[in-house]
This record gives sequence, structure tokens and C-alpha cells, in this order.
Amino acid sequence: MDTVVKDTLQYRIALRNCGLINPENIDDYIAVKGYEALAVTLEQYTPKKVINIVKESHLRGRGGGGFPTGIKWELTAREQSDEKYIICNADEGDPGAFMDRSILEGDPHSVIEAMIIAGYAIGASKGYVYIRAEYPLAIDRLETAIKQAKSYGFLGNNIFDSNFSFDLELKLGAGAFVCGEETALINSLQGLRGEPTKKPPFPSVSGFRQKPTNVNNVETFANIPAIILKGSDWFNAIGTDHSKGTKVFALAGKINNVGLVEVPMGTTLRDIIYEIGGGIVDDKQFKAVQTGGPSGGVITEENLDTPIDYESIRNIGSMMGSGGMIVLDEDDDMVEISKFFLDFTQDESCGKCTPCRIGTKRLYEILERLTNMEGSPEDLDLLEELAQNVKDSSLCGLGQSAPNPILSTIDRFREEYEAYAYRTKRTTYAIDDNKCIGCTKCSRVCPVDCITGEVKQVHVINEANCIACGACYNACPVDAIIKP
Amino acid sequence: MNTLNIHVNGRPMMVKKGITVLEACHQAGIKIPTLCHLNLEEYGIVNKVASCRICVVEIENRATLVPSCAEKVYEGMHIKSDSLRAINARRNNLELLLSNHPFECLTCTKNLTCELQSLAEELNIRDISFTGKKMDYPIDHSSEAIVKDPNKCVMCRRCETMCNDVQTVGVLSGLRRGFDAVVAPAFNLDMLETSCTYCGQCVAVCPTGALTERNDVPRVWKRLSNKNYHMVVQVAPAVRVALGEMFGMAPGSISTGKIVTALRRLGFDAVFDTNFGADLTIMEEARELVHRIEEGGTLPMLTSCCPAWVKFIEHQFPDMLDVPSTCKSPQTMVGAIAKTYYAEKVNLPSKQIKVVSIMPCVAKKAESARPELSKENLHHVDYTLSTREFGHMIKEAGIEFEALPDGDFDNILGESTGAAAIFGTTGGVIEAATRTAYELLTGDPLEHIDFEELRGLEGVREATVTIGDLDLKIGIAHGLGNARKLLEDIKAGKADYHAIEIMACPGGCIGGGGQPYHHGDMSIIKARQKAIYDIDKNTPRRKSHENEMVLKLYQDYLGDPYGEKAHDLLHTCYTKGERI
Amino acid sequence: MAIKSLDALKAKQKEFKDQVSLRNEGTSSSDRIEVLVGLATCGFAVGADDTFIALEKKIKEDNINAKVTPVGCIGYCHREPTVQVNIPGQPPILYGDITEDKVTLLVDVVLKEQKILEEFYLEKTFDKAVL
Amino acid sequence: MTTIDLDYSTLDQTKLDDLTAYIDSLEHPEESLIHVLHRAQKLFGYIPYNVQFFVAKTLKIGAARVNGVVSFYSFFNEQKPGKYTISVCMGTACYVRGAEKVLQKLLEKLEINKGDVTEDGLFSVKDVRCIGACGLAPVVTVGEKVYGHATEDMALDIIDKYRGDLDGN
Repeated sequence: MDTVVKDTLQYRIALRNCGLINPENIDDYIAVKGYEALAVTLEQYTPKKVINIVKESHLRGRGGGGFPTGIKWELTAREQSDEKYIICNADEGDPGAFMDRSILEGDPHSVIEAMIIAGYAIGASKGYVYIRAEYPLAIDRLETAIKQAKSYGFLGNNIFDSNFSFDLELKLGAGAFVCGEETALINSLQGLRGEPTKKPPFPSVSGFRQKPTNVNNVETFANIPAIILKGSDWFNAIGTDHSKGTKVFALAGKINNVGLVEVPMGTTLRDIIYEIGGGIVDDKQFKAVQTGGPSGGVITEENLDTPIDYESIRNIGSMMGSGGMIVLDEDDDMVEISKFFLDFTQDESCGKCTPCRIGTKRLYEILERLTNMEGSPEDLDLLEELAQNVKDSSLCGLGQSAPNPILSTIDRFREEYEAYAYRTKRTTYAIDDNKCIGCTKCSRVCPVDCITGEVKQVHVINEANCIACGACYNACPVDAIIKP
Repeated sequence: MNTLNIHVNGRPMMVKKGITVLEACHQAGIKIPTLCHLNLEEYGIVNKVASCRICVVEIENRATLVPSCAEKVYEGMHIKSDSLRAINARRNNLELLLSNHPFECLTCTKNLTCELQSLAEELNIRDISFTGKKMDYPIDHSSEAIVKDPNKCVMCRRCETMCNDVQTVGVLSGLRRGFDAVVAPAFNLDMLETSCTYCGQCVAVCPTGALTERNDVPRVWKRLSNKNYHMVVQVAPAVRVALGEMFGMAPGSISTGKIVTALRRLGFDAVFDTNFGADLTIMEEARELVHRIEEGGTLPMLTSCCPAWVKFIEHQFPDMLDVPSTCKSPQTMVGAIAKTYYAEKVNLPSKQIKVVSIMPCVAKKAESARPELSKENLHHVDYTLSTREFGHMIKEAGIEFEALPDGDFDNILGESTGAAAIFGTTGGVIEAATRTAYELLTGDPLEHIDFEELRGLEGVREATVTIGDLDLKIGIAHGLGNARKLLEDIKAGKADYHAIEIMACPGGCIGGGGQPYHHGDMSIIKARQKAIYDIDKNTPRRKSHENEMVLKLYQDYLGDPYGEKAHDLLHTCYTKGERI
Repeated sequence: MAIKSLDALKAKQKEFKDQVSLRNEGTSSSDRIEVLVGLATCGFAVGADDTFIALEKKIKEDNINAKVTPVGCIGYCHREPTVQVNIPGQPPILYGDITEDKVTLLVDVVLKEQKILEEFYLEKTFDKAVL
Repeated sequence: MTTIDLDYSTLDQTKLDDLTAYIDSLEHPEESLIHVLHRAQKLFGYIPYNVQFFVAKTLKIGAARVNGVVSFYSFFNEQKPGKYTISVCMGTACYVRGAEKVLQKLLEKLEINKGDVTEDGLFSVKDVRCIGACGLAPVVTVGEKVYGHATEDMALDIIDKYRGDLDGN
């Protein structure tokens, strides 16, 4: 136990207080310099100066888009309007991503503080946190935090005796992934169906109640107080040339240390998976890591050493997304994985535009045909052509990125698609003649008695009866069972 | 700077600031197909949901394709409308729509007038690459007026825009999401169970056969073939200025005489004019107005000719049912008189007479079926056909409409004045009533018959007409959204009008839900309106109370206008409804 | 009690100097032990709330000078419930898998004997921005 | 008057009063439709058609608009859920660790489709988006109770357990 804090790969900015302070006690937050960034901002900085700090920090949207936050603030700030709004997008919806929830549950004040600072910078006096109704604990803690911030005068009129006033309200989502898209989110905030609208006009010009509106995601906001206090130079020193700071990833799937990690931009996936994540469960073979959720793609062994940032991850065929990172091992079927994501997107499509409403459905159906062994080689062409069109012509980000899981896996694992298309994929288990020692263990565990063979003789699986339960695979002491 | 420099397919051009890419391409002589787009800018209605993705084009430096109908041009924009990427996307998206569409073109009401069908032809679709699940919703035949087949819906949302934003009826909304998304009433109720006014504006803008008027043509053919019935037909004022469009005639062509001849050839026994009913309506309505002014009755008085509007107030403002005039509409007045006075004249029992109405309207179908618009269990009107359905009958009969000689309406219920003609346009009913009310109130002959201040196409208009020592304050609204504004003002005590005219459809009956499709071309509405005023100008008598046959009807049969018998036959009542 | 200036805020910060240094480096002017329990959704899912209650009870019963504080998620989902034990004068240590039934063991070994519970010891794999 | 029951006079009056009072307390009632619906679902357990109709009436907006919103968001139930709602997490982490199989087993055993309720009204099964217990993947929840590392066998045990619970009552 000599070194408790070792030279670590992780560096936590957004998660700096998570797990270290009591989220329901504002004093715990104040103790770690909470609201100091706000005090400094209001006492010493002009709105322009705040925007400049954020711009110079080169902080980019952590919700996945990667748009420079300072520029977004500036665009909203320069609009003339009697009212403007700050919205925090806490409608985290990627299956397999939960960093925003963790921040809101562990450090809600950092988001509130950042929203007040943003309000001051762009000239808004009202903010909303749009949060998933499925996050009751986060909602509770935010509500408590807002109350406490009000009682300390951090929300309300004349904050820190400046003339600046700001109020904050929670708005609940109701289970629609598409509401992560900012125009859909704004519609939802107004009590409407969460259908996106065409951009332009951008929310910075016409957003909530048709007023200039700035929407940032939870993790983006959580970076702001640190940037204000420590300065843009400090932030610029972390990360890569075009992506500064850190990124939180939700590490899950076939990995030993499932959890949240925050690493400087530019960390390699190998470090994340093997050093922080502790490698693959049961020491199986790594196959790919899926990033960016339903908008992203897969990254394979050959790119594990690429330093990850917004650009590089796109260059190797995936997306940063909100930071879901699902590790897949040799057992995972990539066509099934794309089917899983397409099932998700076609279900979450708002139904407004043709390519997404019908296109994602047809993409899913083609994948279903393939995995049901009812597809054909022509289906592969159709799949690629349609995927490209859905990407090209959908109205919003959901549709435009929905085909990514297909395009990426078909690029990397075409042979798996072909096995389905040419119907050469085996769906049952088999026994490797060279390895079988005739121990009979497999035939004894088989629930449908489809394995036959004499003791010390090579055993055979009757494929017609095999239900692919995998019992034999687990029972075999010599690895002689071949998986489907 | 009001102009911008852009490039379209490599060619530089100068265009006006504020126009869309679609308009810019159009100016460059390039046609880009559209589907969901609908531009009724002069009514303030633009459907820019950009949802069909048929009109996509490529814009330089833009990662994805862009819907040309909703994208504004900017300085230095490079538009590529003919790139393979754009062309493929359009075809691909259309194929997707078709892969979820019933292939019933041959028997579809919209056969050859369907925008989706034309698009399939235009984009040369011969095979559809995709197969899969199709929508499978029940067809809604519940109402007397509108048939809704959700399986033909392409989610263009035009109907929703009309129903919610323009008409503020709010019956239709997108329901569910993803592939299951559909435009429907709440809880997917049948139309009959909703507060639908049957104004038919959804039908008028639906690009496919998802929303159509109920087809009553077969029933009419059947009755015509049955010689036991005496078939009476009447034609509304707005039909005669629009029907010609279905036969290649210019918008605004007046085809009254041809219509009469066509109806005779189709086998009708008597061809009457709804305009006669319009004059009759004014006789009653002008007196009701004078009565309400002189006796301190409820003011303002609202006109009641438009059945969609009547349904609107019943469901949306059920506590205000004392404001509309109790006068029946012209079509039902003609029906009531045909089955009583006329029946006596031709010595036939009422039940042997069948009345068919040719109307620019979808709601008139539902109006005819209202139980209170009947006498002795016989509906005043038995069948109502839209202008479009009538046009189809003429075509079916092989009649060369353009070549028909002019005919005259049959006597008794055939004569009409210019005041009746203008019932077909917004402002017309109230102008007609004013002409008569003026003479009723002052006893002096009206010199300036044309009340220009009541005309036009603005959504809400108001005017004050001096009649003797009374300043008669008049309000006019067309489109139910505008009507709502007026009603809310009245409710809030903010409006001090004496009389208000409301028509449910934009432009009035000339823009009715049953008229030949104008596909949002405002010049067509304007031409129809001009024709209406031309008819008025060229009619020898221009005040309803000068209609000799109407006067004779009172003398022979009804007694005093607004009297007891007139009340029995020509007035009605309203029923409170729910807003669903 | 509204805080109306940067100075007032800094004065407030100072009140918690010990708490911060104890959690960060394990130094404090007091000798009171602090146990942080991760109480976020992932913790609740495996009974961290029961751990929390049991800890408070056990500490009270055994009359230990220690305080239990609920905190958010530290990110070690695979070893929830996680607790961080801050003993003045020692580096803070993280323990994983501290379900209710491990509470007695934790208190007896770590809090009382001030020994390290190897089996549940979690290596802290991150550094953080100190503002 | 309609083929489906929109009569809300049969509903619990105190709950309706609560909902009305909530709506009256809102600064922007129409804009807050989603919050009103959350409240309604909390009060009634789900949002049947007549409650939707009541909300439309009280907010003075079209019922179609309300229904359009309710049917858009998956959080809102239009059908009465079972006494126990078994939720299978379909976050990616759970999926790759076999959540789909667990879900199928549950549906197969209970002989229902996703989102439906068993005939006896006891169970409904649904898939939910990531609940954030990825470390325990695959995860099944019944009410507040979380079952981690779920297997097909465990799914069957869960059903038995809750059936048993009921027998005990």
C-alpha cells in the first residue's frame, strides 16, 4: 500500500467532485470552491470576457456534436432580444451512457453554477434543465440543489449584488431519445411532440418561445466552473490539438471494470480498455469497441492505439457521441449488434421525415431478413445504398446518424454480413474432430440429447436438433466445441 | 442589398433575398419535385415541415442534403440540384413512401389527381426496391362528408397545418411515433365522433387519397336511373366559376349555362339555382338583422350559411349559440321549398322528390344529413355532390363540357339576383344582406350597390356602412382561425359589430373544400372571385328583395318574410357540442 | 443567509478546510474519521443505502468518532457499493463491494484496527482537477 | 357518445381535483402539458383516454394535441399496467450481456407481447432504456427492486416469486 494515488491515466474535470462531496449539501460544494467561478465572473468579468475565456479554452460540446461552446455562446449573445434562455440538455438517451446522470447525482451544483454563468454571458435570465423522467434521483438532487442555491442567493435577483438575475427550473422529458436533438428538445419543453425542426433557424436565433436559446449538455456545463477558475491556458494544456480537456466515457460491455472514466482527449482506446478497464471479461478475445451509441460505430484492434478525439474517432469510422463505450468480444455477432441499434433508432424515430420513419424501418427489416437466414446478397447492396441515403437526407441528427452502426460494421466485418447473405453462417454448435477426446461430458449436459458418440471416440452434434444453448461449450474440457 | 449572388448547377445568377432554394431553382428553369410543401403565402399558410425529403438538393460545403423548399438562399450559395446524390435520394425517398403505400391507384378517388402518383411518374419509378411492413389502419367511413384512409397518408402534415393552424379546429394531430406515426383525431376516433367541421380544407390539400370527400356519385346515378323519382338539382354560386377548370377552361371562366345543360343531359327533371335560395336567405336574414337591431336582440348577428362554421361554433363556443342567425342555408332552403311549394306546383308527394345539390363544399354533405334540416322525416336535401364529383359525372357521361350550349334554370326556383351570386365569396353574404337591410331600414332606394369596403381577401375585415342615422358595423372573417379571433373578441366584449359574416374556407366558397384542386395557386382563387363579382355586375337585378320569383313565393305560399310559415320552413336551431 | 460577495464566499470556504484536506489528502486538525458512501443510482441498485444505514448504526453502537456522508458515484460500477474511508493522518482509501454484510468487517478492521482490508481495496485510478 | 369511453365523471374526484389544482398553479399551463401528464400518471398509475380528455378540457386545448403528446413519449402509459411491471434494461451493456434472451424468456413464460399485461392483470413486461446499472448487466427491475446479472432461469424465478407474493397475501 505504498502508493494510493499513483500516476494515473484518468484526469477528472467534469467528474471532479463526483463521489467526493455530498451532493445534497451545498456547503460541501462551496468547500471545494463551488460558486467561486460565479462570484469571480459577476464581480470581475464582463459577459464578453466570459465568452472569451470559454472560447479560448476551446471547450467543445460534450453531448457528441463537438461544436465549440464559446462560439455557441457568442452566437446567442449577439442576438438582440428582450428574453433569452439557457437550457441544459440532460436528456441522456444513448443506451449505455450514464455520465450525465452521474454528474447530476453526484455534483448538481456544478451544472447550476455553469448555467448561471452562461446566462450572464449571453444575457439570459432564465434557464431550464431538461431532464429524463427516468432519472428520479437526479431530479431529486437537482431540486434540492436549486433550492439551496436560491437560499444562498446564487439564483434569484441581484446575484452577488450584481444587477444580474437568473432563475432555474426543471423540465421533465418523457422518454424520447430524439429529444436529445436540440430543436426536438425545445418543442418538448413547450409541451409539444418532440419532433425536430429544420435548422436554420438555429436555437441561438429562434429557440424556446422563439427567443434566442443556448443549449448545452450536462458534461459541457460541468467543465465551465473549472475553466473559469483555472483559466483557458490550463484547459488548453490538456488534450490534443483540436480537442481540449477531457471526456467522460461510460465503459461497459465485456469488460472487467465497468464504470465511468474521464480521460484527457488523446488517450488511446487501448489504455482505456486494458489499463483502466482491466481488459476483457474471462480473458476472451477483444473484437471491437462500439462508441457513440446508436449514432456511432465500431473500432477494431487495428485502431486501438489511435489517440481519441472528435476528429480522430471520426476518421477511424465512429463517433464520439455522448461517450458510451461498449466493449465487444469474440462471441458478439456484429450483424446482431447493428440490428440492436437499428431496432432502437427505428423505435425512437419521431416519424416526421421519410428516410428516418420508413428508411430505418426498412434497414431493420433487411437486417432481420439476414439474421433469419432469409436474406440474399442483393440485400447487402440494398442495405448500403439505403443506409447512405438515410444518412444523407434525414431531417435531424438522429436519422442522419442512424445508419452509422451498419455502415461501420459492414465496413469492418463484411464477412459476417456475407455469411448471413449467402446463408453460410452456422447457427448451431459443432465439434472439432481434432480436439475431441470423447470424454462424453458434452453429451451428458446436452438438454436435447443431440450429441452422440462412444466413450473415447469423437462425438458428433446432430445439427437438426441443436438449440444452440451452449451447454456443451461450457462443459467441454478441451475446447473442442466450435461456436456458431 | 435586396439581391444575392448564387450559383445554381454552376451557373451564376442574381436572386431576390429571402427566397427559397426551390424558388431560385425554379427561376433558373429547373424543376424540383416536391410533396409535403404547400405554399398559401397570401393566406399566411406555408407548410414548411420539410418532412418528405423529396425536394432535397446538394449545397456546397454542407454534409447532408438540404430540403430546397425550406432552405433560404444566402450570398455565395452553390446549389447543385442535379447531382447524382440528390437525384438518388429523391428516388430513394419516394420508393420508401411507395413501399408503405397501398397500390390501389386504379380505384382510388385520387387516381390521376394524386400528387404521389404524379411524382412516381415524374421520377420514373417502375420497381420498388423495398418491401416490408405496411401501415394497416382501418378506413374511417364514419362521417357523411370525409373518408380517411390512413394507409395512404405520407405524413406531409398539410392537413394538420390546415386543421390546427389555419382553421384552429384541432381535430387532427400526429399520433404515436416512428413507423407507427399517423395523423388522426384524438385516440384515433372516427371523424364522426370528433368536433370536425367537415370544412374539407384537409381534403383540399391532401396530396394523396388519404383524405377525400365521400363519393356520392354512385348513389346519385342510382336515383337518376330510377324513374319513380322526380330528380331536382341545384347549383351553388361558387360552382359556376370553378367547374370549367376541370375541363381545361381558364380559372374564373363562368359556365352557368353549360352547367344547366349538362345537368339536363344527365337526366335531372328540374334544374334549380341555389342562388334563388341565397336571395331567399337574404329576405329572412336581413329582416332578422333589422329585427334584432330594432328590438334589442342579440348582437352581433352572425351569418349561418356555412355549415362548417355552424359546426365550429357548436363545438368550440357552445355558450354562444344565440349569435348566429337562425336562417337555414341557401341549399337547404331550396330543398325545403322544392319539397313543399314546388311539390305542390308539380303536384307530386314530397317523398317522390329527390333533391341533389352541387356544392363547392364538403361540409354541405354533412349539413344535408342533419336531422333538424328535414320536414316530416324527409331531409330537405338528399344528396350533395362536390364540384369535383359533378365534374367527374360529366366526364363519365362523356359530355364535352366545353362545347355545351348554354341553358337556363327552370322556373320557380331558378331566378336570382346579383346579390345571390356574391354568396360564393368572402364578404358576399354580408354585402347582399346590407343591400337589402339598407332599403328595409331607410325605405330609400340604395344608389351605390357596390360595397367595396366589404370586399377583398384579407382574413379579418371590418367596415362601417352608414344607413340613415345608423352606423352599421360589419365584421368579416374567412377561415375558421380568423372566425375564432372574432368570436373571442365578441366573448370578451371587445367587438361591437352589428353583423358578422363568417365563411370557413379561405376565400369563402370559391376556395371551398369541394372545389377543383387549386394546389395553393392564389391566382386561381382571385380569378374565381373576380368572376363572381362579374356575374353580380352583369345581372339586371342586384338586390335580393327584387327577386320576383322570391317575392311570388312569399305572396303565394310563405306569407310575410320572417313570419310564421317562413320560420317553420326556413329557420333552424343549433345544438351544443363537445370539443374533441 | 445569502452570500453576496466573493469575500463572503471565501470565508465560508474556510470553514470546511479540514473536510477538504481530509477527503483529498487525509489530513485534518480533528481526529474524526469520515466514511463516504457512494449513493447514486448504480449504488442504490446493489443496496448501498442499506450499507449506509448499517454503517451509521454500527458506528453509533461501537461509539466510534466517525461520520458517514452520502456522496455521488465515483465511477466504479463494477465494485458497487463503494465507500471511501478517510482516517486523519492516513491517505484516503477506497473500498468496493461493501454490501451491508461487510459493514461490520469494515468497521472492525478499517475503522477500529486501522488496518487495510486487502480483499476489498480498490486502486484509485484517477487524478482530479483541484480548483 | 363515442365508441370509447371519455367520461371522466367516473374517475376519483379527489385525484381530478388535485390535477385541476396543479394545472391552476402553473404559470404556463399549456406549455407545461408534459408536466401535467406526469402528474396525471402519478395520480392514476397510467393515463387512460378519459384522463387525457379531462386534461384537454382543463387546459382548453384539443384532445388530439394531448393524445399526440401522450402517444409520442414512451414514458406515458395509455393502458393500465400489470400489478408488477417487470422491466428489462436494454442498454447496450445489458444487451451484449444477454438481456434480449431474458426478455424473450419472460414474454414466453407469461405468454404476452412486450408492453402488454397478463390476463390476470399481474404482470406487464417492458424493455427500458439504460437504467445505469451497467455494472450489473443484464439488469431486470420489478418496481424498485433491482435484479443484477439476470439469466433466463432467474427470469422464471422472478415470476414465481411475485406470483408467490400474491398467494401469500
